[in-house]
Amino acid sequence: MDHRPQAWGRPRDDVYGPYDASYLHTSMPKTATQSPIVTGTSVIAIKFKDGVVMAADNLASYGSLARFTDVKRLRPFLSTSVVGFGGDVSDMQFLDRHLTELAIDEAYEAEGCSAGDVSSSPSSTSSSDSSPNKNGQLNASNLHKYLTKLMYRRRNSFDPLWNQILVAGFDSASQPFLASVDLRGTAFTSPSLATGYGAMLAQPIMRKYAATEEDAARLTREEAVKVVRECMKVLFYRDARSLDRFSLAVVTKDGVEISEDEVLEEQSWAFAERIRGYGTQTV
Amino acid sequence: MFRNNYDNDSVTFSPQGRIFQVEYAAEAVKQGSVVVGIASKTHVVLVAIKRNAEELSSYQKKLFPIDEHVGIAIAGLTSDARVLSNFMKQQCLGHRLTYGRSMPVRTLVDMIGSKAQINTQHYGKRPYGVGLLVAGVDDHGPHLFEFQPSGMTEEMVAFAIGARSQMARTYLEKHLDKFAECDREELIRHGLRALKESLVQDRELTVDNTSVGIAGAADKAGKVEPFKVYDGQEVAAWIESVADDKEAAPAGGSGEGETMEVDP
Amino acid sequence: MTSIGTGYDLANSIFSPDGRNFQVEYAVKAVENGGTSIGIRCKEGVVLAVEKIITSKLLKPNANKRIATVDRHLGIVYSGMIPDGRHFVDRARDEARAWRDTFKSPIGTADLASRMGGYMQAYTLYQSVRPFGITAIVGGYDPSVDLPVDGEVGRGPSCGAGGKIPGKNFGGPGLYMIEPSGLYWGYYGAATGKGRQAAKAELEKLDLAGPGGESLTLEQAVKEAARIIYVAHDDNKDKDFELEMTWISGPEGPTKGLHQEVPRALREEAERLAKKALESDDEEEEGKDDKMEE
Amino acid sequence: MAAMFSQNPLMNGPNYSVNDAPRIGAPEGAREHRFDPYTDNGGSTLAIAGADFAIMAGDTRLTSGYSINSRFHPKLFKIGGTTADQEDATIVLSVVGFAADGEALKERLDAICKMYRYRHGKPMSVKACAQRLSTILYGKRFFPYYAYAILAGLDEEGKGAVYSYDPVGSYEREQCRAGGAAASLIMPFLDNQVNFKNQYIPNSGEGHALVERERRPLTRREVEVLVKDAFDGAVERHIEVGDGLQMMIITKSGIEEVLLPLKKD
Repeated sequence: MDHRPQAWGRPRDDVYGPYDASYLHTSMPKTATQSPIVTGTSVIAIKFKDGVVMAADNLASYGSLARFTDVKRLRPFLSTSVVGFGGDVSDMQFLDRHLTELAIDEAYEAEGCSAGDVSSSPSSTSSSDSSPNKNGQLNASNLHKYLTKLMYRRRNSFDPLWNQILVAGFDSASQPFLASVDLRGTAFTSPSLATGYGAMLAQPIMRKYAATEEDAARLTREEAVKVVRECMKVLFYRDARSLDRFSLAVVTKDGVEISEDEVLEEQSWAFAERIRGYGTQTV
Repeated sequence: MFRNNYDNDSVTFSPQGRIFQVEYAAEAVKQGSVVVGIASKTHVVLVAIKRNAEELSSYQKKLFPIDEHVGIAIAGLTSDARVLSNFMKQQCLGHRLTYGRSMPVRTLVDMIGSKAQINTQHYGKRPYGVGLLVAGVDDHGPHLFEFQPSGMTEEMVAFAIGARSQMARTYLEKHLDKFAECDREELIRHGLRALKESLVQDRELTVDNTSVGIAGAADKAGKVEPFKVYDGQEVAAWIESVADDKEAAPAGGSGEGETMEVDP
Repeated sequence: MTSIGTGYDLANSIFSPDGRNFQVEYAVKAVENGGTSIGIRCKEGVVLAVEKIITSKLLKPNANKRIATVDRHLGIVYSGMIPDGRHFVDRARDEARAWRDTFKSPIGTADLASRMGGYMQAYTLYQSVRPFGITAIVGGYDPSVDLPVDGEVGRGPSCGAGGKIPGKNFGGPGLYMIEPSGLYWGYYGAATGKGRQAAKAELEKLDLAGPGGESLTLEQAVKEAARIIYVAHDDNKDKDFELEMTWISGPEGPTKGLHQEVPRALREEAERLAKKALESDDEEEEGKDDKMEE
Repeated sequence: MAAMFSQNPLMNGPNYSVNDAPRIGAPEGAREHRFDPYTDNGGSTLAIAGADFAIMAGDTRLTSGYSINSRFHPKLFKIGGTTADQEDATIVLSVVGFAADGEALKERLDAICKMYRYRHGKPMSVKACAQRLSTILYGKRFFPYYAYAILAGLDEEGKGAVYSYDPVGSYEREQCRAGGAAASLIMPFLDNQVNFKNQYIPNSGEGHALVERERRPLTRREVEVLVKDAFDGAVERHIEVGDGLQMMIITKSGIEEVLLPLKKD
């Protein structure tokens, strides 16, 4: 997948020849998203032995303008899963609201299904149940399936939601789950995943640590977080539409922890001095 | 022509706040042959008596699989049951396609409940003339629900509907405490014994007139026993195991009650 | 029922010469046959409770819930024809969702009561439908603080949304009861169903509108609710029943603004106290003020 | 302008399976599209019918452009079992092309097979399933599923059956078929090895007098080796093929699944 959301829905240059962007500037009445407007860049995620780590920076760009710098692109679902959004921010907000409603509907069903004998334990205030699947609610794998259908239906009606989405959590066998779906409804899973620029810059790094499911199952949480932080730094160095403030989510069986004010520490721009056109030129 | 002025349609309350058309529909359920359902901690079973219109005709089906984890037993108008059955099948299939999981049984039952309720509130519609026992397994384990023409749906430990089902219910109430711990085979035997209670004098359970359906909740390996209906020779051994066992009731000495009951 | 048989009660949405709509009145009769439901509104939140008559021993204990959640912060309990109640709840959930779709925030208790009152009323207008055979009690707690708009991505401006009058309270608990006619009022304590008379008498003793409501804590309200259901059941002693209770507190309270089932331990404690209060009541028989002691 | 930012070299592509000339010179209205609903996710599939078995195979790489999205994304699906885990299924479908369409196609066919079982109380035959699949594809003739499907099973006589399709539902029963990105690499190999094309007995004559080598049905073992060789060759020559080889062997005793590694480069 191309790193620029603007290129996602277009015919591939290598197949169809260069795309004539002047088609985008007609004065036709618009009925659907024909191009993303405010966009978020990469989302990256990697599995480890007890769950999944996901990260995305807090930037929403308007073309090349760093427009909004406090945008949270990782969203929890039912306190058992995390959804990360790349691409158009308004479509992300639509999906976020949609998922809120889905979670409410899910809670209706759970309340009807709560078997009488094990009625809500005393002092239980939030629904952070210990096992994410035994409560019969939608797990990450169910949610991903649902989002896939939603995205595919929208592409079928030529009204796509201009996003690439990562879903992290657990599957019905209580194993860590990580999968992706994009604006065409293409869905896939892998021990590590990245959208946008991350697919080119972060994915090779993450694959060094988790090339296979077995490798991922040996990673500790600390190692996984470290890899993800390292990738975020590389992305900030090389992706012009990125920010050094980001959100980091860790999903485990105990629930979802999202910290939305992470900062990239120990940046070193020494490498930039040797590259012409990168930063201030002294020559 | 009518019993009173208030039973012409399902949108008229009687002065006592009753809706006679719905109550009459519930009578249609009692016209159907008896079906019994029981749930344990691990399994849920449906057993039914099939009728044949005449000696040479085939037997009316009573148990229907809905999805791999759900099945129903019907009593009343079979054609109404088919409408509901098809609806449930579609819903289960759709849910599986959308979420990649089996539909929670209560959700499914609530859907037909809502569907049936509409028919009791609008002129020109009639209530469904069928009662169902819905048996299924989901993440919460095995479930048994009763569905009535009024749209009422309730989760039961065990239940029986259909003609002369009161006798079966009496049997079930008497053995209520044992069901939770029953294994698969014991549960089926309890079902068949309850069924026998409701038989007309000098009728017997035979391989021709008995159906058994069973589903099992996920075992330790996460494997679910899909709902399956057993007919004909497949049920022979079970019928045999409850044949004339008035004394040979399972451990717990439940046999003594049997002689107390008198068919009215 | 002097007018029975005059023919004006045989169809819906028909007025009799003296201006009554008999079918609606008969629907109320259906409500009066159902198990008792009550709602108590106190300063800290709302408690809903219902008496579920056990119609068969074969029912799975505690499995068939009667109090339903709408959105996350609202609860509905009803007496009368249960399938009608389910339909009513389904509609309420649709309304809550539609509200979110439009306003990107949760529906208020009063707004839901208004919309559902309208829905109920619509079923008295046409010959082709019958009124609902239920009376519903809607309880909720509207947030007193500004909530983020649904789908909001950032923190937004650091100053408040404005438009608020200093010193005035916003949000808080709400309790409404909607009748088959579509009529609804806000209540401090509401009761409907078979034991409503006894329940109302008990609710009035709590003086919820006066200082009683100010001093009643949510936990006390739960205990009172349990006791009132037990008192209301007293006339119907031959039948067993199950008590189901839910509560909604403010964001600082035990449910964090959500509608939830009362925790089992508290419910059992409340039931124990209720039974005790009932027993001592029977002994004395004088009918003294029987406020419960902690 | 877009080409300026493109990182892909401007050439006609490294023989992608969905290869189409740039639509320059098409009528004005035909170029109005802005959102291209299709993409090619690469990969290759292969099916061979034997005397009493059929083998379906596919690689497990999923690509978009030069990126590898996933190293394990199955292209083979069991169809029409009683349950969701397809334990008692007897038919295998493979799809290659646009993965989302392939997935949708598979789910639709499976739902239809399951409804058939529910209505008729018996599983669908391969022949019926094959015809139905064609109807599904043709039903979307004007917004096609961009998927090259192959269906495999055993026919009424117990012989291996392979049906291959184009994206709009044209289909035929064949002895063997390769589909997807490396179809053009694998198919000639199959012609030679499965159908014994261009195999002559040396020195048996001149020109048309050359005697063809005797054609005989291959054994299951031979076919398995053949499939592995075919994919090893394809991986070597095509960037969109690799990572893993998934094989399903359909016999009268059920469907056996084999996973083998392929080069990951």
